[in-house]
Amino acid sequence: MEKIIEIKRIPRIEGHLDFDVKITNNQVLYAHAKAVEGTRILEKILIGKNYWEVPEITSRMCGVCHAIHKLTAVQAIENAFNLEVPEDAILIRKLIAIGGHIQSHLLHLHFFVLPDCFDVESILDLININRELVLKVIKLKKFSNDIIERLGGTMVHPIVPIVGGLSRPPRKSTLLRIKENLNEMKKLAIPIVDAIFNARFPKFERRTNYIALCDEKSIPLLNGFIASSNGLKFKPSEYLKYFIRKKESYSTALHYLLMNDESYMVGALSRLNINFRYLTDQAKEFCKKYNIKFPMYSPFANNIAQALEIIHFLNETEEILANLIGKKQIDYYTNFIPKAGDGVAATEAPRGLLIHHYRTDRDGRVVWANIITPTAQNLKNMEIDGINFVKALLGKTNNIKKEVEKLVRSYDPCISCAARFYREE
Amino acid sequence: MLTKFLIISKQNLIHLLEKLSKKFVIFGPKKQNGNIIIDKINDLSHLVLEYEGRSLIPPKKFFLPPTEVLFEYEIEKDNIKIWDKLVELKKQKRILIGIKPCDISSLNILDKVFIREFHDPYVTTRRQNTIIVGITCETIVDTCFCVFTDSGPLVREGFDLLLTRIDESYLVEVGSEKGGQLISKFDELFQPAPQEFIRAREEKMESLIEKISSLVLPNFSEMYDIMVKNFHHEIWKELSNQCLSCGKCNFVCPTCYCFDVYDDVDLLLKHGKRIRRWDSCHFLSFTRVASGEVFRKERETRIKQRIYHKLVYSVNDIGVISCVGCGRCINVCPAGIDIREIVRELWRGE
Amino acid sequence: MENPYIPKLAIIKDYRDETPDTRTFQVRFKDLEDIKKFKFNPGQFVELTVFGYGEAPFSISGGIDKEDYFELTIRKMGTVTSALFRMQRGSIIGIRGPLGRGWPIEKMLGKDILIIGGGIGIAPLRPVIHYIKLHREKFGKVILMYGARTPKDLLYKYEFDDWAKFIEVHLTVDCGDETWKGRVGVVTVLFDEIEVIPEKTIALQCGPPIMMHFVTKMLKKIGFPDENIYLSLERLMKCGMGFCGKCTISGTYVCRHGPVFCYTEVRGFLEKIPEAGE
Amino acid sequence: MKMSYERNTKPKVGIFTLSSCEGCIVQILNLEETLLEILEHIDLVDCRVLGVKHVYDKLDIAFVEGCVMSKEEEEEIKKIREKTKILVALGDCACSGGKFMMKDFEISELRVSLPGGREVFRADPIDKFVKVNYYLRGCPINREEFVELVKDLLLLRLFKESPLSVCSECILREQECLIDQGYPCLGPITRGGCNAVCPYNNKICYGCRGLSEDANIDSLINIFKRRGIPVPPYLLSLKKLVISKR
Ligand SMILES: Cc1cc2nc3c(=O)[nH]c(=O)nc-3n(C[C@H](O)[C@H](O)[C@H](O)COP(=O)(O)OP(=O)(O)OC[C@H]3O[C@@H](n4cnc5c(N)ncnc54)[C@H](O)[C@@H]3O)c2cc1C
Ligand code: SF4
Ligand code: SF4
Ligand code: SF4
Repeated sequence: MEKIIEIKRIPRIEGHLDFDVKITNNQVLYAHAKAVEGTRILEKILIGKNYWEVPEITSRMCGVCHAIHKLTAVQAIENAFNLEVPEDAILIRKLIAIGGHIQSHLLHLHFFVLPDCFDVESILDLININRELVLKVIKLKKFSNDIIERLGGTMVHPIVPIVGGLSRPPRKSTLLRIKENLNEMKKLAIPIVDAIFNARFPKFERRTNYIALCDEKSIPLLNGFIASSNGLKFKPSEYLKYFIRKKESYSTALHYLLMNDESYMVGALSRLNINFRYLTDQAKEFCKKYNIKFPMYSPFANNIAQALEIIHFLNETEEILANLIGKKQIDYYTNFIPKAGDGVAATEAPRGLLIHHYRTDRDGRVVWANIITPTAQNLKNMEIDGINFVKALLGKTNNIKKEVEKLVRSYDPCISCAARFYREE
Repeated sequence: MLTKFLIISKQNLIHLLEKLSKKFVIFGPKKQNGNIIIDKINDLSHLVLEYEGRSLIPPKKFFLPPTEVLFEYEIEKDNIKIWDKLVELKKQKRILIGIKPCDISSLNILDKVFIREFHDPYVTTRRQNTIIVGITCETIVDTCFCVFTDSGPLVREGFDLLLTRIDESYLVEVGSEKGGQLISKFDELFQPAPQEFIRAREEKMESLIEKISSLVLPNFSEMYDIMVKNFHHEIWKELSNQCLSCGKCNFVCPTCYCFDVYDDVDLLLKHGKRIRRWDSCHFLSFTRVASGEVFRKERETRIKQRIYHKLVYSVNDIGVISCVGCGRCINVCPAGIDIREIVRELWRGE
Repeated sequence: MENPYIPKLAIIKDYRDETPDTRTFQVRFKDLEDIKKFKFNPGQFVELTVFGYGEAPFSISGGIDKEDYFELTIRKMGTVTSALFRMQRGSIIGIRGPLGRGWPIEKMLGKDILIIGGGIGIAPLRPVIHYIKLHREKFGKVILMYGARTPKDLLYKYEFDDWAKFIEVHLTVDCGDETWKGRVGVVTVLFDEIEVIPEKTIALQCGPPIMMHFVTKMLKKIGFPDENIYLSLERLMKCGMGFCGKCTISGTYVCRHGPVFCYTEVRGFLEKIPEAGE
Repeated sequence: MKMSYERNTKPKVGIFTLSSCEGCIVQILNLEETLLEILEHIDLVDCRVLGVKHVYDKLDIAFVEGCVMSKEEEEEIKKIREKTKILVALGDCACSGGKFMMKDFEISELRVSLPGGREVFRADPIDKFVKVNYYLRGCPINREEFVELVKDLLLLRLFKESPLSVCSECILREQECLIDQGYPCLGPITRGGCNAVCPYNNKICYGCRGLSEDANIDSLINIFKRRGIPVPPYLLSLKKLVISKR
């Protein structure tokens, strides 16, 4: 008996993804994660563009993780120009990134995943079941978006981060206002995160390579070296030596593997599997309370990791704000002259490791560009998990589709990002 | 009323404002980024009384705000309840300090527009509730030409008090009863003005007039016939190639007052507001009617609308030209369109 | 002092359909005081508010002979008018006015009158006809020339018979149908049916710009002195009081100085206005 | 007395995404409480991002984000058009194919080898294939403007795009002009409605909302030249595009 389970346009993820699993005689032959969106040839469009246009355009890769795309592009160009950016500017950028992470995690966990746990179609149905929780989520999401808007100028595709620093510094009153709301938000976050810990996820484990940024003192978002759970450790600029790209005929996204053809996972789970000990105390309390220990090996644990990060990043916001508010003046910009160069930046997007790489000519125009998004890196791992997960499910459920959807969703894939890339050989 | 002159030291002026701030909300010039803007002064140390040229947006914004709710209403099943926003306006008492003579002249012009057959009660109420403390210029910027529009560097009316810096003090001209009353309770802060102070002001004005007069221009009030004659002059076509139809010149002009009116309402169709907001005769939508027709489709006709309004239509309508020579439109126009150049060219052609 | 921006509440007393997209509304103020105060001259207009939708100007098309209400004839065009068409009898609207300057009744006394209307432009002329009916002896010969696109688009058909009792009525349509037995063609074709002594006749016209353009030309051709020609202009209008600047033509406010103008006044406009035969 | 100010019944609404970053939908989600309020007045029957998929044959309003990049998407937008009374293009992708944001006025039907075996790259605005009733411009759309549009649709008012230019909005916020400081700001020729956020944040207007009515591109190019500001290449290709459309 042969059958192909085809899932079309998986709902409640970012972008358009189909997922096929082929089963023959109770054997799972393959699983294909098929990005079906139009490929936007950003790397081609970027060629010839002025350096300052690059962050504007690359930010448009994704409407959810726009902030980190913009920041990564800015940093890559800065690296190409060998620029030192003022410390304060970096702190404010980090706050913008944190705002992006929290809103993205909430969107994923509460808008996309939680409906599964309550067996409903969407968050709109959740409103009828637990209105209070939904309102809390909305409030916290609004707060995280506010951080982006107040510091970044706009909520989606923030405009303030530019090559050299920021286009304008925040007013002190802005920082104070964010701080003012922070305490309430920390309280609000507790039941929000509890809801995820209390949710039931399928039981499924498979150990893989976990890759994330690491700086041996924090859970870095914007800077660090790249580390894997299997002991790899390298500078972002060496990425081409470690990652290989695979074109799959069924997908408009590129799929990535490690040099030894192994798949790997990036994202919140990888971040915590590698950097668990730098989690803030408040976040660690949750692990104690729910008796959870990292590293974890279930793709579904990515949801737990995201939830913990919400707490962690709120705590970090508090620290950074205190630091900034104490300053007399905010140093926000360094002057520079564009030049020919080659710059790589690796950051942590909400969904994991993100790499931007640009080469510029003398006038600061782009001559070559390459971008690797987290979802593109995860697709292969997702396929292998798919095979194993379906194997484990065979005979145990008659709604395999729904369970596979859950698996795909737990990766928090972002096809808008992944289906964007193309490079001329 | 007899003209009355006093002097007040810089320090005492701040004292005075401090005291007045208990009863009045104080608005005045302050720095924002590179610009001088007129804004609420919460901290008197931010007040910049001596500034070059004039503020970016003119003080008309305090009488005819960029957007203003005229009234609000509640739609009920078989009734409509209306709240007139005028009621709140009547309670506000304000002092507008640091207004330049050209801008004071512009307020006089706006009065002629808004107080006639019909009274615009919003503008008039704000005028009544606002005390104008003007200040004469120290220096000019290269776009100033008030001398040619008879609106500076000194004004005769339209202010309650008019300051002129003389060394470390201000010569204060009391321009109205309201102005006199305002300071009558603070006699101890003032001294009578010695004659040489008044002379010093005259000298200052003369040197300003001399500077501005170096521009070769006609008096704008005498341009009426020339303008009428040159309605089809080729200069308008040239200008229409340059103008971007961006509308900035209208928004910064202290005598441009056109506005649009619309209703805003909530989703339930319960609570609504009637709002007016500044509009610009450079926009196509300015004259677009329901059928889609636009009465001034050609850019040329829209440029003419603005310039002719200043120099011709205004004379027909209120008896005076409505350009006060502040030069704002010249400063902000990205295309560098300069009303002085236009006037000069047409005038020279005569 | 009253705030002239605030509309007075009024009720849609009744309405009747004139054509598929045009309706005549009878409007009565809610407050008795307002009813008493409201006196208008033919040719004046009001600003009508549909709460939540906005305000728009409309000529008063009837009610000169009525104690407690007046009429507006309105074509469905956009936001305000469509909202108005969705309203039922008894609904509340807002009215400001009467505003503007109407037809020159003083000057018309004792004279012959030529009334020329095109399409919905007949609306502001109807009160003149009603006025003449009430004071027939004060006028000489009165002629109405009225044109519309099709017979269906003729407004006030039900009153034509009555009008014909005290004035000459000439009708035409741009394009007829099987029921139509009258003239076909634009309004100017009717000039060959009428006899006027231009020097002692006052011509009043309102209609689309293109019509007024040709009618003015024709009037001048047959010898009408400029000061005997009157027209009602239409421009985008907001405040209706000469502040907002939207309706100005060459600096003249259509709302405050008009909407009715003597041809001598508009002739001198620097801006071209097709309505005036320029 | 009868109800005069009556709201009609809840319209059936769908929110669709073609190829895009989904930032416009995220903007809608970012309305937070206001969105909940809107949802009480509409019947949302289709929205993949939110996981809503009800059975329906007709829609009253379809919001479509994204541009058309493939034959399938072309079919999809045609199908949506057939089903809906009102079609709203959300964002620069849907309004212009993303041209104004990507500053790609010349790329169309480019031959390249793409993943998934495709060979031609294209990005088209949806009005190339179907009639669009309303446009919400910008990248991303402006939240307030979206609410205004929804309100106008629900209350049967005509939605009007902002008449202002970005430049005039900028001066209303009393900003120092960036062109005066030597930067190639597109504010003077760009349609307003964004409240000049970019110049307000000290960054030039990139023109994502498309051209303002009667935009004078030639003059802006001359202004840049006269002031010694390097003319951005995209301004020249934009000019070509406008001329070719005439
Ligand atoms: C003095 C005068 C008398 C008029 N008399 C009549 C009449 O008797 N019957 C009739 O059907 N129409 C008349 N009109 C035209 C009528 O005002 C417009 O059809 C109406 O404003 C359309 O409004 P709307 O909201 O439905 O259309 P929209 O296009 O949605 O209009 C939006 C706004 O634009 C303004 N506007 C649009 N078109 C016009 C216009 N042509 N004139 C003035 N303002 C406009 C209105 O203020 C309105 O609020 C008259 C206009 C004027 C100036
Ligand atoms: S036209 Fe120009 S110079 Fe004259 S008052 Fe207006 S802004 Fe000032
Ligand atoms: S500011 Fe200059 S470019 Fe802009 S509308 Fe006015 S005249 Fe035209
Ligand atoms: S910065 Fe840009 S938008 Fe602002 S005034 Fe200058 S040109 Fe206009």
